[in-house]
This record gives sequence, C-alpha cells and structure tokens, in this order.
Amino acid sequence: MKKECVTMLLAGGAGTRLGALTKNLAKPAVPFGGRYRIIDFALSNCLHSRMHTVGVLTQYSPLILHKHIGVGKPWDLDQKEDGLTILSPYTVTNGGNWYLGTADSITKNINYIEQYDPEHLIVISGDHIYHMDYDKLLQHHKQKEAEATISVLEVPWEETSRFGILNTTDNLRIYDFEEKPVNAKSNLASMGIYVFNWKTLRNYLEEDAKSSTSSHDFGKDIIPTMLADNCRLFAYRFEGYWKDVGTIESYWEAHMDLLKEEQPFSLDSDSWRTYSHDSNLAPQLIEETATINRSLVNNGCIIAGKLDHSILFENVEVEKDSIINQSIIHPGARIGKNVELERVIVQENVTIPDHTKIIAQQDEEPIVLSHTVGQKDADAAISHTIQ
Amino acid sequence: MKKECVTMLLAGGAGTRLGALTKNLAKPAVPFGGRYRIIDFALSNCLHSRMHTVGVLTQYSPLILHKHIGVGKPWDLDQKEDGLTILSPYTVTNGGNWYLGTADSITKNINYIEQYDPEHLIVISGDHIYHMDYDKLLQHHKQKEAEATISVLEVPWEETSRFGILNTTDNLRIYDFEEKPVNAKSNLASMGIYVFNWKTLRNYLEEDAKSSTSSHDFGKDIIPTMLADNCRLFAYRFEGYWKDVGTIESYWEAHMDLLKEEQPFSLDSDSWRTYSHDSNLAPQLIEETATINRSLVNNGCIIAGKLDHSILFENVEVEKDSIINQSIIHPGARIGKNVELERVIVQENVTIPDHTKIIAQQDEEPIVLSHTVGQKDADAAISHTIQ
Amino acid sequence: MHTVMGLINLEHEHDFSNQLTGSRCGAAIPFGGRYRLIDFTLSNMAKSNINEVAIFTRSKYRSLLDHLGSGADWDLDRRQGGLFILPPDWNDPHDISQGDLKHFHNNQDYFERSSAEYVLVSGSQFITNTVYHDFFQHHLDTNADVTLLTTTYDELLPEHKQCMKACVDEDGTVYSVKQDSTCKHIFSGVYLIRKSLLLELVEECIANYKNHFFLDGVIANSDRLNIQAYNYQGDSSIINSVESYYRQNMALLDRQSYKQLFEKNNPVLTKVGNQAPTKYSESSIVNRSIVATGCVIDGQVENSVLFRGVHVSEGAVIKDSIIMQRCVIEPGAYLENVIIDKDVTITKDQVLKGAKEHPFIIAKREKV
Amino acid sequence: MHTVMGLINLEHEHDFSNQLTGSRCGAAIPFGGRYRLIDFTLSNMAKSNINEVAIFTRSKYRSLLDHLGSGADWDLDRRQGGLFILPPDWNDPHDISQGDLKHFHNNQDYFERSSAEYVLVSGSQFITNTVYHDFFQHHLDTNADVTLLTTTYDELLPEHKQCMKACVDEDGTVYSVKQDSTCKHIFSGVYLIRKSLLLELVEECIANYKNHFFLDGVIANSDRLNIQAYNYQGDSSIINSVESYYRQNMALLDRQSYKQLFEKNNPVLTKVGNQAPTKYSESSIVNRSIVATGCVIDGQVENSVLFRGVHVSEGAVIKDSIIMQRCVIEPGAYLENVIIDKDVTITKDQVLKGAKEHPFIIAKREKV
Repeated sequence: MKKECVTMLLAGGAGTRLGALTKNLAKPAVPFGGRYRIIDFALSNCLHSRMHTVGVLTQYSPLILHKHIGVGKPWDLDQKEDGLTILSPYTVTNGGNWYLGTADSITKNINYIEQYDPEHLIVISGDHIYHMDYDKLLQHHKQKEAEATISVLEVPWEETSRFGILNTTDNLRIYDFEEKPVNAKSNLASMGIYVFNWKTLRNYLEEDAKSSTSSHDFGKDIIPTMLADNCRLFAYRFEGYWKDVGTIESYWEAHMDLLKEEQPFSLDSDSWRTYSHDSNLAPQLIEETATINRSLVNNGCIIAGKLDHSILFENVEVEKDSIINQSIIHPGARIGKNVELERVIVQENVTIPDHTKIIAQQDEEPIVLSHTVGQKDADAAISHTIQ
Repeated sequence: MKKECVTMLLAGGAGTRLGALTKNLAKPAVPFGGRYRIIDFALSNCLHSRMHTVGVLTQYSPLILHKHIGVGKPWDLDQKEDGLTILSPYTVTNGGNWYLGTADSITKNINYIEQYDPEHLIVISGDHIYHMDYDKLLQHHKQKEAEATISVLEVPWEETSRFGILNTTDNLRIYDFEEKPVNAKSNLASMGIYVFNWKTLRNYLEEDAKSSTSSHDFGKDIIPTMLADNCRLFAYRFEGYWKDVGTIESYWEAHMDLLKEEQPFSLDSDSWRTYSHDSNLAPQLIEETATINRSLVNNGCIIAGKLDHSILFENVEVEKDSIINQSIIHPGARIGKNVELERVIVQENVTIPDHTKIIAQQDEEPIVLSHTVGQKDADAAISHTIQ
Repeated sequence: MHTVMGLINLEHEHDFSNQLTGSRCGAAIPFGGRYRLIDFTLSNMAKSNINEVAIFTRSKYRSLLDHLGSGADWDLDRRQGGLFILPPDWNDPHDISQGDLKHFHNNQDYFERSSAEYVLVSGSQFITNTVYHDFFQHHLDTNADVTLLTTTYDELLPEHKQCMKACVDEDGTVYSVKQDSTCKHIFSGVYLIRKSLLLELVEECIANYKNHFFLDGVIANSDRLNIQAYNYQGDSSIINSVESYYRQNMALLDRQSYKQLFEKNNPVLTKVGNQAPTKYSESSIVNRSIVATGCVIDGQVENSVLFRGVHVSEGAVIKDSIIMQRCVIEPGAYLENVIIDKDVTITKDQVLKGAKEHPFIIAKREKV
Repeated sequence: MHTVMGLINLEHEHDFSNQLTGSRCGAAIPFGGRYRLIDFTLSNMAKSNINEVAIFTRSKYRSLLDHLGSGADWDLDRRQGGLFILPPDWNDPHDISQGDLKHFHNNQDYFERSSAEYVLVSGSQFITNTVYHDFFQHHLDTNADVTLLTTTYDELLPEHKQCMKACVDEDGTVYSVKQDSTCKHIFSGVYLIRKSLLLELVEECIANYKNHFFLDGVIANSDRLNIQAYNYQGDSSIINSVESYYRQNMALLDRQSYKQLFEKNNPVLTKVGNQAPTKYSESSIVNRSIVATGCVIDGQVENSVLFRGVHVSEGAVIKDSIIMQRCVIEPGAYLENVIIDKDVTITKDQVLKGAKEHPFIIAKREKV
C-alpha cells in the first residue's frame, strides 16, 4: 500500500559515553524524566505528527528496547496496514550483514521502504529529548521543492565547534556543511533529522554502498556528496527545546531542566503528551514523615524521607530520615533509612542500604550507582564526597 | 512477570530445498493452503494451546515474514504483558553474533527467556503443517517428571532412515537416539518439537556454547549429551497429520492432500481454526464461463476458466478457456486466456500470458514459475511437457 | 484529513421494516457476501485518515456492537481517537433535547475531547468506495459553512424517491433541500461542517425545541449559511429498501461493477472472519456468483451471492438468491429469488420461490 | 483456568443513590486514586487467565464504556474471547423473561459461542486483589455444582449488613442464603457454576416467571444442587455505600493495607492515562496521602486521596478528603471530609467541611 512518507527511526546506537547507563541497554531505552525512556519522545512525536509508518532500526542490546516498544500500542502504532516495524539486521542468501553506519542501516532496509513506494523519507534518531512536529518539516521540504531538508537549531556560537554546522543563503538553501568547525561561519547546527526525496536518496545510498572508503553515514558521507552534486538541500529551523543526553553530565542536566521554575521543557503538556509503557502500579503513597520539595514522583513510589530537586521513577521506596538531593532514581530502587544522596543517579532495582551517604561534588560528574551498594562500595563512594 | 512456560518458535531457516519458493523468503513465510503462510499453523497452535508468550527467532530474509506476523494480532499475541516478540540477531558490547544452530539461537536469547523466569521451555519450528495442542505435550512432560520431552510420530518403517529415530521403553522413556539410522529399531521419529525444564536446558546450553566442536543443534548436540548424562528424557506420541513441506514435491503433495475426499488434514475445522492475515479482499467472483472441480479458491479471485484439483490463493484471475489442473496459484497471479497448466506452482504476482501451456509430467517434480512468463520461457517450459 | 472527525448518525435513517431488520438496524444488514452496509461508510472514513468515528444509534444496535468490536479491523482501536458506538444511555435530568439532538446533547464530550476542526457526518445507506480528500478540499476551496455530498443518477430508481434532493443554483450553492424530483442532485446523507458551527447550531436547535439537526439546524438556516454541493462522480448506489438491497447485490455479479466497488488497491474493510478457502467438489456447478470463504459447494449455484460458511449440498439448486452466513442448504432443495438470513437450514427437497421484484425472505436461525 | 468465562452481573447491585452515581453506575465509581470499582473484579478475572468477560448492565453504563474501551488495558481485546459490555438492546418479541433473567435470555449467544465449561459470576463491590485458581480448584475438588466465594470479617461493619450471608454446615455445604447476622460467611457475590447447568437453570427460571437468577435459580434449588462455600482468606473489603467508600479509600493510607491491595507483582489493571509524574513545588506540604500522576501540588495535602491531574494551588489545604480527576483547588481553599467528583473547581478561599461519617459530596463538573 502506497504511503506518502515513511519514517526511519535510528535506535541502534550504543551510546558509549553514557557509561554504566548503557552497559546492557541501547541508548534509546535509557530511562528519562520519571516515567519515560528516551525513545518515547521520538515515538510520541511520530504520533502527534501523524507519521504512522515507522521503521525502528535496532542493533545494539535491543532486548529491553524491544520489550518497551512492544507492538507500539502506546503510540497507536499497532495498526494492521502500516504501524511500527522493528528492523534488526538479518541474513540473506549470501550471508549476514550488520549495520555499519546510519546510511547503511537505511540501505539494508530498502526493501522495507519500497513496499510503501513513498515520495519522502524522514530520518530521525531515538536519542534526543524534544517535541517536534515532523509534518511541519515535511511541509517545509515540499514547499521548498528540496531534495533533502535538514532540521537545524541555533546553538550558542561558543558551542559551534561541537556540531555539524550548516551555512545557508537567506532562503535557507544550504551551500556548505562543516563538521565541528573551528571557526564557524554560522550557528545553525544539524539535529540529525532529515527529509529526503526517496528516489533521490535511494540513488545516493546505492552509490554510497559501493564505496569502500565511505563510513556510510548521513552527516559524513551522504549529505556532503549531495552538496557536492549541487542538490537542492535546505535547512528547516526548529525552535524549541532539544537536548542530546549523550553524557552523564548532560543526562543529569536535562533532568534538572525539568525542575526549573521556568521550565524550558514540559512533560505535562496536554496538547503534546508523551506516551510510554504503563506498568499499572498504584498511585504513590506519601507517608507521614515525608517532605517533598520541587521534585517529580511517579506511580508506585512510597516516600517516607525527604526529596529535594529530585526525580523518582516508578516503584521507588525512600525510607524515613533519608535525604535525596538533586538526584535521579530509576525504577524499583530501594533507599534505606538515614541515607543521604546528592547528585547521584541510582539505576534500576538498586538497593541503597541504611546509613549510606554518597555525594558528588558540584564540579564533579554525577555518580552513577549500578549495583546494590554494600558497605564497602559505600565507603569507596565516600571518597568522592566532600566529607 | 513470571510465566510457567515460554515458547520459542524457530523461524530462521532458509529452506533451501524449496528452491525458487524460498529465494527471497524465509521458509515459514511460504504461502500454503490457499490463504495461509506455513508459520500460521504453528502460531495458531500456540493460540489454541494457550501458549501466550512466544519468541519468534528469525534470521533469514525476514521482511515478508515480519510483515506477515506484524504485531501478532491474528493470533491474539498482541498483548501487553506477554505476547509475541520477534528475536533477530543483535550486537552486544563485544560485537555481533549470528545464530549458528537451533540451540545457539536459544542460547543467544537466554535474557529474553529469563525475564519470565519459566519452569518450562517449549521449542517448536515454524516449518510444519499440523494441528497440535502443545499444552497436552506440556502436561505429559510434567506428569512424567521429565527433564526433556520430545514429540514423536510413527512413520512408515521404510522411511525411518530419513528421520531422527527414538528408542524408548514401554514407559516412553528414551534410552537411545539415532540420526537417520540404516536399520532402525523403532519407527518413532522426532518432530523437532521439545519441552525442557528450563533450568536444566540452560545448563546444557551454556556448556554447549563453550564447545568449539558442537554444531549447537538440539538434535545433533543437546539431546545426545542429555542422553549420555542419563537425563530423564521422554517421548510424547503425537497422532495426526504432520507434514514437513521441505521440498517442492512434498509441498505440492501436501496441497493435494487438502483436496482428497477423505481429508487427512482439514483447514476448515471450527474447533481448530487456522488464523492468518486478511487482506480484506472481496468474495470471489465466479463467472458465467467457469467450471470448478475439487478445488480451493480464496477471496478476490475472479474465475472464468476451468479449475480441476487446484488451489488458488487470494486475488488470482483466471480468464476463460484456460484449464488449471493439479496446480497451486499464489496470490495476485494472472492467468490469461486459453492457458493450460498442469502440476505447476505459479508464484506471487506472476502473469501467465494467453495461450501458454505448461505441463509437468507425473514422474517429474512440479514446475515452479517465478517470473512472468514471456513466450520464450513458455516455449522452454514446453520442453518439460508431454507434447 | 487529520483535522476531521467522523459521525455516523443512524437516528433518522429509514428502517427497512421487514424480517432482515427484526433485530438489527439497517446499517447492520449483511451485503455483498462478507460486508454489512455500514462497512462502506466506515471504510471510506478510515481510509480518508479519519481516526475518530462516533456512531449515534437508538436501538437494535447489538449486532453493530458485535460486528464492529473495538474497531480493530478498521484500524480504529486507537488511544487517540478510535471508534465510539454511542447507544442511548442518558441520565441528564435537565435534558430537554429531542430527536437526534438528544444524541448531540448527550455526547457533547465526544466532540469536545477531539482536537479535530471538522465533522464529516454520514448515514449508512450510501454505498460507494472512495476517499473524501477531494470533497474536503472542495469544502475549503468554496469557503463553505456546510458542504453536502450529492450525486446524480442516469435513471431514477424507486430508492431514490425517498432521498432528499438538494436544490442547487449555478455556482453550486444549495438554497434548499426537498422531496422534489425536479432537483437532480440526490443528497447522499454525507456532509461536512466545522465542529464549532455544528455545536453552535445544536445549541440553537435545542433551545428552540427542534428535533432534526440536519433539517432544522442546517437547511433551515440556508439563508445565513454558505451551503455548497459537491457533486460526486464515482460509482455509487443507495440501499434503503428490500428491493434496492436485492438489486444492488445482484448488480455485483457483473465483473465491471464488482471491480469498481471492490477496487483491489482500495479494499472495503470489514470484520475479519478467518475462514478457510471455499471448497468446490466434483459435483459443484457454479456460475455468475459471488462466493465468500468458508463455503463448501457440492450443489448448483447460479446468479447468487453466498456469504461465509454456507454449505450447499449435492443436488441442491440456488438461483438468483442471497444466502447469508452459515446457512445449510440440504440435498435436493430448490431456491429461487429468495433472501435467506444467517444460520438458516433449508431442509431436504424444500422448494422456495419468490419474485424478482419481491424476493421471499427467511428470517435468521429458522429451519424451513 | 482457560475453561472459565467471566460474567460481571450489575443488574441487582445496589446503587449508592447519591451524587456519585447520578450519571454512572456503582461499578464505575472512581476509587483509590486511579481505579474504578469494577477494575478489581475485572483484573482478578484477567489475571486468572479468563479471556472472555461479559458485563450485564441496564443503565448508566456510558462511563463504563468509556473506561473499559476495547478492554485492551486488561489484555481483553482478543479475537477469541474478549470483553463484551452488554447493554439492554433487546428485540425478541417472544421474550417473557424478567429481572436479570432478561440479560441471560437475550445474551444466550454469548454463552453458546464460548468453548468454556464454567462461568465465574461476580458483581463489582467486592474489593480484593487475587487470582481465582484456588477457588476453581476447590470447586473441582468438592465436586460442587455451584461454589460461592465467601469471607469472614473480624468486625461487622455497616456495609456488611446488606450483604447476603451463606449458611454453611460443617463440611462446607451451603444450605441457604439469608439476611441473618448469625451466619458468619459473608457472600462476596462471586460464584462458580458449570455453564450447561447455568443455562439449564436460566431456562427453568424463565419458564417459572422468576426474576433473580442467583436466588431463584441457584439458592432456591439448594436441596438438589451441591452448593459449596469457599472461604477466602485474603484481605478484602465491600463497598456498597458512601460511608464504606470513604472509609476504604482512607484505609489505603496505611502502608500495610496499601501494599496488600496494590501488590507490586500482581498489579490491579486499569485504564492507562499517560500522565507525567506528579510535580511538587517548594511550597508543597504533603503527608499521609495517595497521589496519582499528573498532579501539580503547590499547597497542603493531608490524609487524602488525589486522583490524576489534580492541581492544588499554593495556600490551599486539603484534609481527609477524596479529590477526583482534573479538579482544580484554587489558592486559599480549605477542604475537610469532602469527596469532590471529576472536573470540579473549588474557587479561591472557599471553605467546605463535611463530617467523617457523612462526607460532603460535590458532583462532577461543578464550580463551587
């Protein structure tokens, strides 16, 4: 059945800079915002943008990710005619092939795309926190009669050297692309979100696949080649919150953003709700001894201690006389009595025993606790603290 | 969430002996019986046996297979808490791994299984045509207090050399297993359907994974090792129709079985319905000039010619003065005027032009037509005929 | 079209008043071998990307509930939007509304919850296979308040008499709707209106004790509303009587009509049955017929429509008839010009014969 | 349990008769911060692998339809089986049945279509979190025709008075059911019966102009049926009045009771809302309360139950109260011993105070 537009969601990244958070977990499956996983934002954007034909490309440690996505129910993608398809690597008669780069993962799924005979292909990544209407991007692409459109964001000039920077005419036509430039001529950074005319892209992918020197990447290979060929490449200016939570520090910061008085990003917008899996846990129970200041708390939590500028995912228990400060507690964690945590990320199902004190200093990276902390670990961790 | 039993459906086989039928298609996705694909029988068995937690292991050319299975709706497997999970090969921190053998594909998905903490694991294959209540097999396994149970079928003595043959005591305890024996001592053949105590199997899988000489196969490695260790292995006698449609000849035969007066296997049992994807095509239109003898015809067909002992999948058109005899016509095929086909399998969307005559002799393998037949091909094909 | 919500309003629809509608409303009558009348409208909506559809129904809606289920077969089982069958369960003690306004009043939350800007209203008796994109565009292009989907037929058939006719001036503006055969534009029952305007007119109607939203709220205001007609050119038919029902079933036996209604790239969606392919034996003789899956044919079938799971025994003859789901026709039975409802058994050697213009109807579950 | 089908029969269930049930039946009353009463029974059935459940309902079922939808949130949106809400749309002219027999008579096809051997019947007012496997096994072990699920309470509360009591002899056989406080076994409304026996007794009841299946069909035949009691030991409560409703909500504020009803490995299933985590600001003071997701808390909350999306403004105080979905409590408001239904706004500085034994109820969508 023909579709005007197919969306490919890149969710195969290992996210190595997230360290312990992605040890056995694909980056898109990392918990975020008290009840979500990172990929929920991209999938919810698809729902709100009415992009109903979505291929999700997975490769690295996909078990939790697949289980979370399931049949796509939370995002109305469990439909018969289109809906969500998980595209993992597979073998063909002449052997098997892993996905080598972002472009390669699309090339290996040309058959999937061709069955919908689309005009346009949207490529997005499952790694970012943002609300975006992809349909507006698509309309912009069509209006400009572009062959490819790249969504861009204005970044502070001092940060341009961290991004792929696009130079455009006033008309937003791209004439130059610089990967991490030292002296940027523009502050428009690529968000890694593209629309392509499918037939055009298909040719470039097939050419790129033949090249032995290519890294088969959109930013490094496909876009530069298209530019060199003088293709009609346009930028689309996205305005709003967009965060790549690629490091422990930025992951922690993005959470603190959620707690600010003037929220740069809101989870509880009625018009742009973020959908996720729901575990059917009971509402949270706040006990007699609890104190809660500027925090987010999810279902199934039982709170008897003190929370301050913290985010608690579902099914967390905090016993009395404990203080959780500027911390992020993943689902199922148990915080004993008289515990003190500051700038700490506690991973899923970790237990913190009574009387533990773990504090990361303000100039340090937040501490990630991945295993149940025994007294020995707690002592070791204390070397990080200001005590 | 804990489940008593998890089912693993092996659907990664390339089915090379089916030639053109599996050129770009996993064997479980090959069309069967006028409206099904081979895997529908195993999936419908799961539904009727109330096996709701099913991992489907895919590897070879899975696009059509994945699309067909979709979210598992036809088999009530699109549930939140358990349901169907497609398990393709994936990468981990130290690189990627394809599935090497039947046992290896389970080993690589131990994490998937462990999340349900099951007592029992059922292993079935998506390659066979049969109706079976796996729950009865499971009950038998529990009643025998077995560590592993193998479903067996009585085969004619002269065919025992084609199968894995089990020798059992009167109590059905297995004391010997012979792969394709020349002088079989029993005619109980393994159907490749197993129940294991999961904890026991897990140990054997982990041991087997360490072996560099093992082919990581249930029949060749795991079962013999368990036997050698004197594990409690039992046979479960299955009675009923069971067909491995592994060759063009057996594929064709199994279809002819469906047309017999005394059907050995019925597709239209109300108590054991086979579920499949439905394309929402209109009921078939039988035209003025049609003659139909002992045939199966599906939705969306328009018949103006003559059908005799043939099976037509959906959306096939047969123009007038054509004769289709002992043939199988896959979805979307177009048969022109004055065509004569005998013992022919026409693949999906193939067009047979007017006045074509293709006949496979009774002692020949049925002819598979994979591409639209031009006059040249038709002439070539005629060399097969009795003309 | 994602800014459009659907409404299938069965309140003022003519009941066929015969055995076929004894326990089901007209919208639920089986048609064409595997469908029910409502499938055509519902499919057209679903395929036009209308993701939320409400159905106003007053009575005999049980078989509709059964047939439509969660809406999954139309891809309408959604968290956002979805299918809402709204039976009359009303408990507002201050409710003074009448007629179909009662539905609008008591289901106001359905309209308010949706973010759609427009409402596409339809009945169930206009049978065609289309998408509404052009219709919607016409509404936008003409800046209309309300657009009626109309059509014209070369030949005026009895079923067209009871249809409303739209009186249209040269530029396509509708100035009235009448029972007037001089007006060529037959109103299909399908119209498009802005949601806010609909809610406004509903309130006005209720305050003035009106009882028919379309006539009292829309047409009666044709002086102040811009009502446009969109003349639909596709193949269509109207089924609002046994006679038209029988004739339109028979019309499908023509390959051209069949292909037009059941366009393969644009199938009509219906409840999935999971029946096996139909089995023909040596003794079967079948000509010029539509046959659904799950049938077993050992007898003779000619110029007829067979629904799913019908069993025609050897020696039985069926001519010019419509046989619904799971009927069993025993050996030697002879049927001509009959309509047999679901689960009927026609016993051995029974002979039933109706007239083409007045087919003989057997109600469901009977044994004759 | 795959040989058991579920039936939630709301026909003879006491209505609370107050503002909470103005437009909804008792089964649909919101409870415990995110549930409705019917969720407990329905979850227990779903978790016992009962894949087909019917609900007999006569009126005010609209909010049930809304809440349950296709049953997907209970994994009951199935091709085989599924959830069937059966409103009274009956068109059989020969129907002479009365009371809840009317439901049984008109929905006979629901029972006939199923391949299940047993029917588990329940109301909606027995609140517990369990699976029925032991109960089912007890039925098989005692070779019973009918098994009633009964329970005993240490303290007899007002809500237990209107419950039926089962009179049981030493070996567990029920010889009658009465309003008799000397019988300790309180009947939960849950019972198990073979389907064929149920249909037989239904037919008998109808032929004898009876109107209450359980009393006239089952209990009246205790001389010839083997009726057993299964005494359920788990934590449970009965909610059939405003007073018991209020008290049982408050009981959940105790950590032990909370953990027992909302056992984490065995969650109670309900409609999924997709709300963000609840946000507490610096000015929030919250103690001993249950708070659902999507709330924004800037004020003080004590000994209370807050449903999803409630907004408590700075300076507002809520004590010993139940505040339902999407209510807005404006600054300076003071609430004590009140039950506030959905979508209510309590305006600035408003003071409302009820009594513990008689809470003040505000009906939905009001602005006070």
